[in-house]
Amino acid sequence: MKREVPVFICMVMGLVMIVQFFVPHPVSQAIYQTILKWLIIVVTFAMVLGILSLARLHLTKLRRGDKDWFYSLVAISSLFVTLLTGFFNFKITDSFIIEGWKVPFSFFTISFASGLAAGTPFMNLFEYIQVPMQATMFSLLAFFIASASFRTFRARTPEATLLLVAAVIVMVGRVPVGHMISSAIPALSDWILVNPNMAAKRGILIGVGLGGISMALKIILGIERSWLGGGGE
Amino acid sequence: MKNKWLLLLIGIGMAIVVGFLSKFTFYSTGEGENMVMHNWLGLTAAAILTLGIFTFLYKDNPFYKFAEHLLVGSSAGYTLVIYFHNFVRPNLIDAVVNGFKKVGEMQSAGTYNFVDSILKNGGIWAIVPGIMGFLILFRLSRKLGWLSRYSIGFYMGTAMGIAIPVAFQASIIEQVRGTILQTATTTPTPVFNLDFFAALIANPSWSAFVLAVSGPLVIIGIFCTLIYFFFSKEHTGVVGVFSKVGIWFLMLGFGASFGATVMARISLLIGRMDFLINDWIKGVILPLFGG
Amino acid sequence: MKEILRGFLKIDRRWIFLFVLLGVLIPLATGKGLHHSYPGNEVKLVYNFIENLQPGDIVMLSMDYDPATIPELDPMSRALLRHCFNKGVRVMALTLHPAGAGICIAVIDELLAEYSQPGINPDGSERPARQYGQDIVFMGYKPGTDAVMLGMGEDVRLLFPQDYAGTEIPPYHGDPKETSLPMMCDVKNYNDVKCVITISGTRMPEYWVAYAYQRYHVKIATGVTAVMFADYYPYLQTGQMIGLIPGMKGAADYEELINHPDRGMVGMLPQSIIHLLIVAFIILGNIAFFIVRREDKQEGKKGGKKK
Amino acid sequence: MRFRPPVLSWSLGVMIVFILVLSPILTTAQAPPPPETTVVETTPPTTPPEPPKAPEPPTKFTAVDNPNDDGMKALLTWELSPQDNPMLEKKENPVKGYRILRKGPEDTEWMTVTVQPAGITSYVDSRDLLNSLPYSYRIVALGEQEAESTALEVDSVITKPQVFNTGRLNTLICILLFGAIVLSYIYRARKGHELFVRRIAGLDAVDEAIGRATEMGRPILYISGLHSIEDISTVAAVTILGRVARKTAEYETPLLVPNYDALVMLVEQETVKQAYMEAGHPDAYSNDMVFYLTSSQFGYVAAVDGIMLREKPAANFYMGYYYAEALILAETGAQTGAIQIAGTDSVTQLPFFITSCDYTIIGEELYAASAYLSKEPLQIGSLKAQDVAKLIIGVFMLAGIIASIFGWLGIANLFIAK
Repeated sequence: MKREVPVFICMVMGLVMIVQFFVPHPVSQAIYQTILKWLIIVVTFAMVLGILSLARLHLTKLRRGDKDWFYSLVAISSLFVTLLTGFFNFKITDSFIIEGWKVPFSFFTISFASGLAAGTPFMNLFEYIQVPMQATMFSLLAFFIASASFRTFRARTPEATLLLVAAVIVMVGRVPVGHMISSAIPALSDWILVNPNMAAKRGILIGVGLGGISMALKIILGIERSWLGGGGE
Repeated sequence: MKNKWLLLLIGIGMAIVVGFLSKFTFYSTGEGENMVMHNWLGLTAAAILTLGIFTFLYKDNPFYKFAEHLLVGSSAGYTLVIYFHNFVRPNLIDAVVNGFKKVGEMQSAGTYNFVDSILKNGGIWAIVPGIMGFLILFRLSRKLGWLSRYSIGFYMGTAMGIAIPVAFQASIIEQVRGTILQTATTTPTPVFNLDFFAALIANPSWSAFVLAVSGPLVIIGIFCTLIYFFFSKEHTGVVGVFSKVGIWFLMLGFGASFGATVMARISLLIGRMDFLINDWIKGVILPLFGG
Repeated sequence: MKEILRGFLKIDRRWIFLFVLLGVLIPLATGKGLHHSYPGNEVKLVYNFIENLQPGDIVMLSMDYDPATIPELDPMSRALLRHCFNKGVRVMALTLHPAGAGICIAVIDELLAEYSQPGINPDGSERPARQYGQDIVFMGYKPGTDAVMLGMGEDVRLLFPQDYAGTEIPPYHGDPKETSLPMMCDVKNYNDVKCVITISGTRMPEYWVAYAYQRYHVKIATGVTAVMFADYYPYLQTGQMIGLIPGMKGAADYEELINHPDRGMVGMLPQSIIHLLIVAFIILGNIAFFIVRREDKQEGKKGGKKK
Repeated sequence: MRFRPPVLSWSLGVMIVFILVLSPILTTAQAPPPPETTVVETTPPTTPPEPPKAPEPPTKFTAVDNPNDDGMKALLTWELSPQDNPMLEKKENPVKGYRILRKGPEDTEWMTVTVQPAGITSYVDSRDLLNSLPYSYRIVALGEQEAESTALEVDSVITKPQVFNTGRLNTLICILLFGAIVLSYIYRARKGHELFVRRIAGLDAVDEAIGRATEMGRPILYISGLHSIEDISTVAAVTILGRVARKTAEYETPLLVPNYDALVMLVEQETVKQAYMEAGHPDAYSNDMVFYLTSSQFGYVAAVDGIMLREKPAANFYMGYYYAEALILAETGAQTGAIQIAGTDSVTQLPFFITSCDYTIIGEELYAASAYLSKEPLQIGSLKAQDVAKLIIGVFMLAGIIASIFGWLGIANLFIAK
């Protein structure tokens, strides 16, 4: 009841979806579309648990009052504000004017509607808080790619040498300086990018495909049950 | 010392929250047609937080911690809200409500029959994922936590069932074809193309040579890489040699894609610097101080 | 000596970070760029194609990218638009990326402002002022990638009854005087455009080739990010794309070809600096590494205390 | 190789038999059978007496139900008008295109479905067709100024949905065959045959890393990628986490598992709890070990970086699927001096793990890992099956390449994904 039923559900659904793939009939297409929607709904409910786990993590820190309690407070309050502005639509009214002096305050009405329209506080929070910070995290790669290549591109072994030679050629070949030195460098870098690179990718992909499929088969057939928790048993 | 930091950061936080709720945050440039509204507070907050993330490169510090926790909290909430509004609301709440409405109408119209009202009624079916979702919430209880496995099983099975055929097509069938034929072309040509060799013999040149050998080389690379991923045999003897060549191809490929990525990554940094210099300093700070 | 080398091998990465930061910041702050970017052939192909068009010809520009790839792809759009405006080639712009509309509007507005007055081209020829509706029309965003591409092979009006601002698209061969979008009187489908230029940070170019090229044989030129560039090389070899603009370097190349240096060229200086910086660090690192290792080996032979 | 001959030859045999059966079916799947409908040549009443510029009509116009779909689509094919020469420029070509018209059972007059450019010989009509209704189709070649040729007509085409997509037969065969191989090897493994698996470098380091963390009394950080549980690489990551958790339970080393995906968190909580129970330390487990951060790529990275800098884990594991954040994680980890073991099937990120991690488990090795660690016959068996499949694929690729050199693409055409 606790293990067999889930495994059985898993098997049935798996087989259904495999069969569905080969059936172009409208009914099967409809099933496919519906199921996809269902999956997302299940995920969303799981996400609620995730949020709770995040909140609990920081609330305990707050209660314990450990040295980073303030940042936990930040996390909790930003989470709360986002949810609030997201589920309740704060509609900003124009700020009123007294004798030509623009009062810098404004009323806002609250309604339970999607706060997703552009210019709402929710979207502002997204646009001016999340987007820039995520973009900045992303741009840290410029620094790390530099430090990584210095730290690790050492010709210790023939393999490592190949790695770093290929990297250096391509790096130089991608900037004008490469052309200044010799037009052969860009040509070579393109060639490496297109040929050996593609061969390697293809080899990996075939292997990955097989490994993944056999894993998936084992799950559907109830041989691999690690997703239930615990090992193979 | 610590408290000063806290006060400063709390100040910034309050400013941001208040700022987003008031029109005060906007100032305009230009007139009529091409008047542009700038959210100076928004841009300033963005800039400050951008700097906050950058300070992480030097070492962990309150500034970064603040930005980090702000980002984690808000982004977590954001995803939930988006998922709710885009998926749960239309596909669960609205669907179920409409489903029951439909049944009600049929009853009031006297045309009620089980098949049409339940089986053919998509809205009613939308209850199923609702139930699945609620089963997951049982994880909160110690005793009934195992109920959540039902929905996870449902999810796993479906996902795996969808994955298997797709994986076969994408990473086996297409790859095999791609190894035999140059599939990007409108009329596929063999990867091992004798015409190229003919051209090479006709008028020997470096480029012709490269063109001719590239195809066979790729094929060798693919086979050797596959042999590297062979688990039934220790990498010794012939297998060892081939898998060695396979590793060389892997390394060449990895090195190349590493090198090719550098430019894109630096472009990102340029983008951020561009934001700080042009959008913020030149766009907000200088105008604010009449610059 | 060896200690210095060891120190260099274990250098605090924050020094590298500092170098990278300065390498980007200084050129940007001073706004200085390289003078030459030595255009690659794949870019020249695109340039020559546009260069050989007649004034009044129409090209379709599909800007299929989102904010994340603006630094790399925006310069391409600008350079291409400038080239078209200089030549008097008319542009039908659109986007198939949900987040693309805002970006396109920004770029087009900026370029139109820049070309709002008659002026002299870099090559010395006179050009009139360029204006919306006359020399460029932005159709906006339309979901449904392949459907849109196929549909435009029959009639763009099927998919874009209005432009992004809601202005009615005039009928094919309609009277140019009766509409604010006279340019669209000459566009029915791919037969009326010389080529489609897609600028994308996603897999969009593949779709363009699969649908627009293979069915309607319209020429396709592509601008992609430096990461994806390699994937599209085969298309170039097989002639399914008339040209390819790879990453920021490609944008800089194009800016040089139309000799109007802009952000791409400005970006090239930091790019070159940091690429060379990294390469230099790698080479120095290896030299130091080998010296240290050799001395260690010798010590090993002598005293044998090192393992 | 220590394959028992029967299995290998058996599976190869089956494959070849399948192919023999398959090739004719597939070829028919490519080109649908010619219709029973009759091709009648008529002069449409609507068109005036032919203007001189009108080109000759196309030939052999057929219209049938489009195969392998959910119905509501008709497949129209024709052969070019004799004057239509695709080699010519658009200007010179006397044929400008082909107009296709349709008449439904209720319609009184012909409606234009589409105008296809010159040189095209087929079109799939999906414009609001209804199933199991008779439609009539007409095609005319267009010359200068839309001058129409005489029309070709096909009567009573009826579209209907199919129940099996013959274009995907090859996929089905692959699944059946591979499933058979996997099961047969698992069966052999159950029967207790010794099956050899080569060592995987990165995995031998797992225990070493855990041991080191224990000595230093620092925690272990385990990250299972940015994909949800539906991605198989995530499942592999969860399996490996099971082994790691058992070790940490034995050594009583603190374990940190921050999550990007909530569903994965739920599964991993179960896995880790189970592992601690099996190791005999159920009390040492708490749900705070496996926690959720955020489902935003770089928000997650920011938080994990923070954890690395503050908790100073002695060993970082990156298993599963990754995107651009891979290098940020690995470099920050290296900064804190942790032993780093990565395993991913994300081809684009492998270069960065290879360079900045101590050990990297490449692609399929990630899936082999769970088998390698567990040594369970079931797992090992399936690993063997993958090798057999690789052999078969290799054989087919080789055959296809040789055939293609001599210009025969039959084998390559068996591998078309539809």
